[in-house]
Amino acid sequence: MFYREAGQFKTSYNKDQAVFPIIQDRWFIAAVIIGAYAVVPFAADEYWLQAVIIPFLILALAAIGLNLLTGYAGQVSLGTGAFMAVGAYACYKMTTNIPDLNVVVAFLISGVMAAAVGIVFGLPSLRIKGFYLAVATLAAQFFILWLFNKVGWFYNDNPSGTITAPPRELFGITITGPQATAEARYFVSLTFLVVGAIVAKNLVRGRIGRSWMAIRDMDIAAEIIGIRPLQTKLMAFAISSFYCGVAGALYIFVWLGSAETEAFDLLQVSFPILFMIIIGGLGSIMGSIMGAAFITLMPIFLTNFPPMIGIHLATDLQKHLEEIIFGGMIVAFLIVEPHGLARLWQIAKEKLRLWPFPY
Amino acid sequence: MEFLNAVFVAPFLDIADSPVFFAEVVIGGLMSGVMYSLVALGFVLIFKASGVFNYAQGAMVLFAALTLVGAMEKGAPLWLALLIALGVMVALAFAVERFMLRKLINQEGIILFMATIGLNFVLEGAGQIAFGSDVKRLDVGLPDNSFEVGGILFNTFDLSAAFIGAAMVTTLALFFQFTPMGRALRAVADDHQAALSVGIPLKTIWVVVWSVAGAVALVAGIMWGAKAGVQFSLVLIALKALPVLILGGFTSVPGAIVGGLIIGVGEKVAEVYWGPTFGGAIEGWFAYMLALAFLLFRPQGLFGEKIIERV
Amino acid sequence: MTGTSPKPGNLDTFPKLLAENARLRGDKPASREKDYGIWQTWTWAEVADEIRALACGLAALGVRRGDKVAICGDNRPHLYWSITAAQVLGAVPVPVYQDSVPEEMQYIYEHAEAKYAVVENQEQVDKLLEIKDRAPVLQHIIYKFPRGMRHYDQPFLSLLDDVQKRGRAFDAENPDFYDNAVGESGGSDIAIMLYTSGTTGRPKGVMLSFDNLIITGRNGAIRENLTEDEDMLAYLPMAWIGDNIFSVAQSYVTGFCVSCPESSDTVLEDLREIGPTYFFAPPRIYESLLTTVMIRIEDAARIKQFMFHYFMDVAGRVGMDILDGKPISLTDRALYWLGNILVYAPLKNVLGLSKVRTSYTAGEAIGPDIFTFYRSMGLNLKQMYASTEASVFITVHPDGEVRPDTSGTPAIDVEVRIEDDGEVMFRSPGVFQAYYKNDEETKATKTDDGWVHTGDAGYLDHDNHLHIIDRSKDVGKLNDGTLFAPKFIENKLKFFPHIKEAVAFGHERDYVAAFINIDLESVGNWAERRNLAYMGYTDLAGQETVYELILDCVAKVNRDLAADEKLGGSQIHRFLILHKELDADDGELTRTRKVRRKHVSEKYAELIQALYSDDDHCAIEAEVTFEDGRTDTITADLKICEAPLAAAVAKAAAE
Amino acid sequence: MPATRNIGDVLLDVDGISISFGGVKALSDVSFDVREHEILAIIGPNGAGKSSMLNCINGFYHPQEGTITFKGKPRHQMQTHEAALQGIARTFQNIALFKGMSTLDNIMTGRNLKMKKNLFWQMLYFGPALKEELEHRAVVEEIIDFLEIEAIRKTPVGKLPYGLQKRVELGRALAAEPDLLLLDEPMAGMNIEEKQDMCRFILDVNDEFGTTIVLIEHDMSVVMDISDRVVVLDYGKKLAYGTPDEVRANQDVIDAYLGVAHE
Repeated sequence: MFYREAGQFKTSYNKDQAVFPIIQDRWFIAAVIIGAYAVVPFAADEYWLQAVIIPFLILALAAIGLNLLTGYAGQVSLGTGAFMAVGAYACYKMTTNIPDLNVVVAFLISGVMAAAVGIVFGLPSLRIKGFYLAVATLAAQFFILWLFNKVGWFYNDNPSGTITAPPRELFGITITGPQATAEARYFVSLTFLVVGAIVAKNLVRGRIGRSWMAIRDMDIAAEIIGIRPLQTKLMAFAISSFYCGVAGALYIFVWLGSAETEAFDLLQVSFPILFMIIIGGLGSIMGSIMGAAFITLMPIFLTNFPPMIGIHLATDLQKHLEEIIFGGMIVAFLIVEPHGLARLWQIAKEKLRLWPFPY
Repeated sequence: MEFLNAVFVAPFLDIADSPVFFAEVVIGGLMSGVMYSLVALGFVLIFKASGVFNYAQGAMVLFAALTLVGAMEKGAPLWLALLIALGVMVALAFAVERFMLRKLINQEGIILFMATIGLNFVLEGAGQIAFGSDVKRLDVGLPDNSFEVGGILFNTFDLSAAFIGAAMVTTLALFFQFTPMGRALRAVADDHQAALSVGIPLKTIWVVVWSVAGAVALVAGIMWGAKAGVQFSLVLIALKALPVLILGGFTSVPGAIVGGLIIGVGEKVAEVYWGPTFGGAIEGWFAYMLALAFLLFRPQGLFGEKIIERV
Repeated sequence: MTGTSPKPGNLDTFPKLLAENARLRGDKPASREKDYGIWQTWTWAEVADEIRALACGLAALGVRRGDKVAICGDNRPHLYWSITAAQVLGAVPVPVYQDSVPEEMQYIYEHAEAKYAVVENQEQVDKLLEIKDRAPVLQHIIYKFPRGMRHYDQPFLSLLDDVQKRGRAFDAENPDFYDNAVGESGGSDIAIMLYTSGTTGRPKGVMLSFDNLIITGRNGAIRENLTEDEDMLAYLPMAWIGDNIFSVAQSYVTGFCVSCPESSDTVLEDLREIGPTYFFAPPRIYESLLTTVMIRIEDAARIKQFMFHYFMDVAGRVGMDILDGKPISLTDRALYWLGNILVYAPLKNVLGLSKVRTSYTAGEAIGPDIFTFYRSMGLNLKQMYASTEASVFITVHPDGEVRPDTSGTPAIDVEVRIEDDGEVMFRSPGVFQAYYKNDEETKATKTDDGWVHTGDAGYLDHDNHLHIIDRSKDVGKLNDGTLFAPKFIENKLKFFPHIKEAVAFGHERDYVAAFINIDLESVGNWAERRNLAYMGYTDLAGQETVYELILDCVAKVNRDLAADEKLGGSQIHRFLILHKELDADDGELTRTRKVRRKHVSEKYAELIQALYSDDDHCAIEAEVTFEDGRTDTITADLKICEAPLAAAVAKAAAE
Repeated sequence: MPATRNIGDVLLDVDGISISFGGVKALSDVSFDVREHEILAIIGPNGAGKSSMLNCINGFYHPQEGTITFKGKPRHQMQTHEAALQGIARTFQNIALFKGMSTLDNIMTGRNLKMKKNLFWQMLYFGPALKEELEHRAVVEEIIDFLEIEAIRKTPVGKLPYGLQKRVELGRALAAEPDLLLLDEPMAGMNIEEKQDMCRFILDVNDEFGTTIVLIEHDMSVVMDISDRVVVLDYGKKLAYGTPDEVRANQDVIDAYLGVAHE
């Protein structure tokens, strides 16, 4: 309905393969990004930023990472939490031992550390596939968290066993630790997400992304046309883990402030992120973000909705009801649209483009 | 040096020192291995017949056990409680087929997997709402005392559990081998069309296999519940069963059993002899590492056949 | 580049205009073509360079002043450039319809004495090779696309790119040649020769001068305020005068860019992409677009259908007035504004017509419903009256005075008068020079003082708007003396989407009778919605229910005719639905899809006889030609249907 | 038509190849050679070892006996992806396209080997990486044009009809600009018209790009018209080897194969 595509023709391949070839889409995305920077931090209060928006942004970054691995390269991983933990602990070690290190650089190096660990745990992917691999990645999840829990060196041997983000500044503004304002932390997470999403999109629409998808869709054919399976899969593990690592560092440094290994638990982190990419849409960067929004907002909605309509339940009952509804909605959603929010978005867009016609 | 000694030398010296203790550890491992096998068996049945990687198997164990305890708390005798729990599991199988599988037919494996995680949430929530979330004791009247044979300590509860597990497996094997439904189930694992030609509708097969998996879950729930109490953490034994699966293969019933035993023993032995060196609690990941290492050498699993890839 | 450009004011040929465009707007796009997935674009400077190379290459091949160069293929920039390249050399380009069969081509090549041919691809080369022995004057064939031609080793075949390469070498050796050649031609020289398909007899070669095309093109551009920023999609045959005015003359005069579609199958999609601002389409294209709109809307959800029809009603009520700038109520204006957001604008967008500032239709009468449909949703659609002999423009709707029942007022510099017998005559700067090698026809068509017989009957009304009734030679009389205008009746029939083609008979007969072709897409869709099974056209056309459907249309036409005081007596008494679609390949239609009345009445004499008898059916055997060239004979028993008449009511009302 | 082309030196030499799977001999002592620019057909009934032969040639299977010499270099143990590096491309009997990707992306993937720009530039999708991407897109568009699949450029291949999928797969193989093109039953499951189209494309590829082609077919009639030489396999053994006319006249072939075909 809002699309006016007549006259938007492409005179070069560069324009033809743009991420948003339609000008109305570009306007829309530009408006969203400008709104995210200029409106949200002033419209949202501390609670919303801290409890909803910042975790959403950080988890979305991790979801993009997992989607690169699972959605694009077809390697199912249940070890997201562990790779995030690697990033978080690496960042903690770096910032506490090298206080002068720029914290953004520390975030990035944390990602690199996670990538290295990702490569190690990606090695089995050459020989095992599908759910066997998924279960194998659980080894990473349990082993790494156990390691961080048991070996005092990782948490500087402090008696509580927790890691706490030290305050660090960027451009003179504190962005980590308890002194940092929610707005500052919001801007940091938002920027990481925006840059991360753009870079991820660039990767998946080029040579690397195509080799990932080739391996995902038909690994033998991919190999026969000259794609090296090990290299390609390890690249996917490395880049995916990099995203997770950075997200993990942000998770502690700009969101939680301090945490133990439980913060990266399978049920608390790895599964929800997997949900995000499935609900959002496998093989879609935009879908990862939409999925993250859905999964973060849904429990909050479920918690707040009954009181809103005047129903007050016992906390325990409320919690279990939420579980049932959440689980039920997941199943219902998968039945309605197994290809996720990204596909729904695409269908809606297609409808608007063809409006008022049905096809 | 000290570390290397603790890893590569000391444990073996300890084993040699006290073979009786080692045997006890192994037997203890075998016992929990039987439990793992039971849960893994549920996985295998469902995966074989419907291609669904059923993450909710753990929740089914909890749900079955909760139903049983709930019924007994309401004063039902054991046999009635068992019947009720079984009935609930069959009803659940019908519901899963009707509201989930039927609507997700022809979807990719990962989607079905996700759906079972959703189911997992529903079962957890529903079970705890219906029966409360505090730890419950489950007493099914199995004897729980010890006796000694050749210096090795045995526990009657563990033995009964092993016996029940073995009986369960034998029954299933007979069922698969000698009933038309069993044969249909085996056929469906290979080829859905072939299953249809046997004359049993896919829907029925799914209901049956989920019911059987429910029954297996009930047995597993009783065993674990009687030993450690019925509580939320039962769900987590699903995670224990996963390495058994990769070791034994997703579609192999013997694989699930042997895999379970290997994991059970390996885990116990490692915890007892190597645990202290690593700071303990290595049970959480050791099984996975063991399975992973195993897979690297035999990607098709314990009982899988070597895959010849064709193009 | 193009060297010294001719002085402004002396821009009387296309090569000179080309140089001027390259100088004024060298960096602006001049030609586009969808190829390899994107719109390949050439600027005016690049086009000038390409044409220069091509012209020099042609010269090197031996093309001389006065030679005829045939040009044949789909709309391709290179073929347009070869028109100008030939003009540079003083040679006369002769565009040929690309779907002509070899026999038709042979006649044109022989008659025009075309020594050279620039063609698109293997398909066209094959046709020329087939006729080459019979048209010995043809010396050299240049083709654009080498696909499939690797093993063609005839010495008289050249690849267009090679010709250009040769031209560049030639240009380097003779740097003055090009500019001298351009300077040698003037406005009065023959610019192009177009063969009119002609509803009767052999095609005639209409010779038009540079002045004809350039002045007419410029006058048209002035009237519509065309600028260099227009976008135009060139998709109609290059051998048709309209394309030469819209896509060539007006582009050269104003400097706008002309885009060529990827292939004839993708025109609608390419139209959507380009989104032209200046558009021409014959009525049948507007018709078929509307038909698809209606069919697609019927598949939409209820609510959307309701919304669509509601707002189309609003548009029908006030849309025309808004476009003509008349005052309307505030509510209606608000409703129209809402309708524009919900229906009109998206609809135009999907059709690719969002950006259109001016669109024309001509060639046939357009149904008033169709015409108002487009105008009411804000598309500035205008009718005009055009002919090859006039270099297109005779009359055209002026802004603010667009009326569906007229063809508009005389275009700039055009004089129109009506002869005593009702024939429309015109005189304009676009009047053709002569028919090639056919003085007799030239004399019969063009008077000594420059007036041209159109052969159409019509009249000018109080507002100086021209109404066209029919071909004047076709206007006949029934035996009782009633005026009979077959085309007028046929058009009224064809305005129904279910009727694709109609042929009416009645001259020197007792009453009017008609042949009808149903529209397979529209009636097929109608049948599908009623679960009516059918196998192909013939089967569908014979179905009883289809006859009822058509009978309804005929009855409506009769009611309509009854309201006309002159033609009220010529209502359709009997009709039949033909067993096959009239087809250009069978000689029943011209290449521009006009009915060849004489041929049809000879071919189906027995059917006509049956229409004027008491029989209620008639058997016919007919030969059909399939797409692959095979022919087959089919037998059909056609039902003849009586139509209800809406008699004297009209007369009473009129009096 | 094939006769007019100049056949060059031996490009691929297959000498005494044997391979068996779990005791079942798929190929035993098969030898033949392929010369530059020729079209060689391997025919035989189902299970004759045709696909195994192709799998050996492109390094997916490793023959237990015999040697394969490509471009004058005898081949030792090699990884599957190395065959592509050496200039061998292939299509598959059961279409092996990347189902989730568009036609364009599938063919672009065929050019992956020729793309070199590193991760850094890929992340930015800018500078050298963009330039490279656009250059290869232009080449791919030529292939799309050549195979007349413009209309399905951006359609996910999973949604295409069978015949078009085969064409896209050929496009993906061509994108690698191979010296040797292996086609595994390119015309299987097609109707007459599609078969004719495919024949035309195969001949055009051979003709315009000079690509050497080895193709497998069980439908003998199609193959005889377009190939220069034919190898007939039966139960893993070479039954006949020569020009189509020679093969047609071969008594063994008539007995073993044509006899069957004409039943």
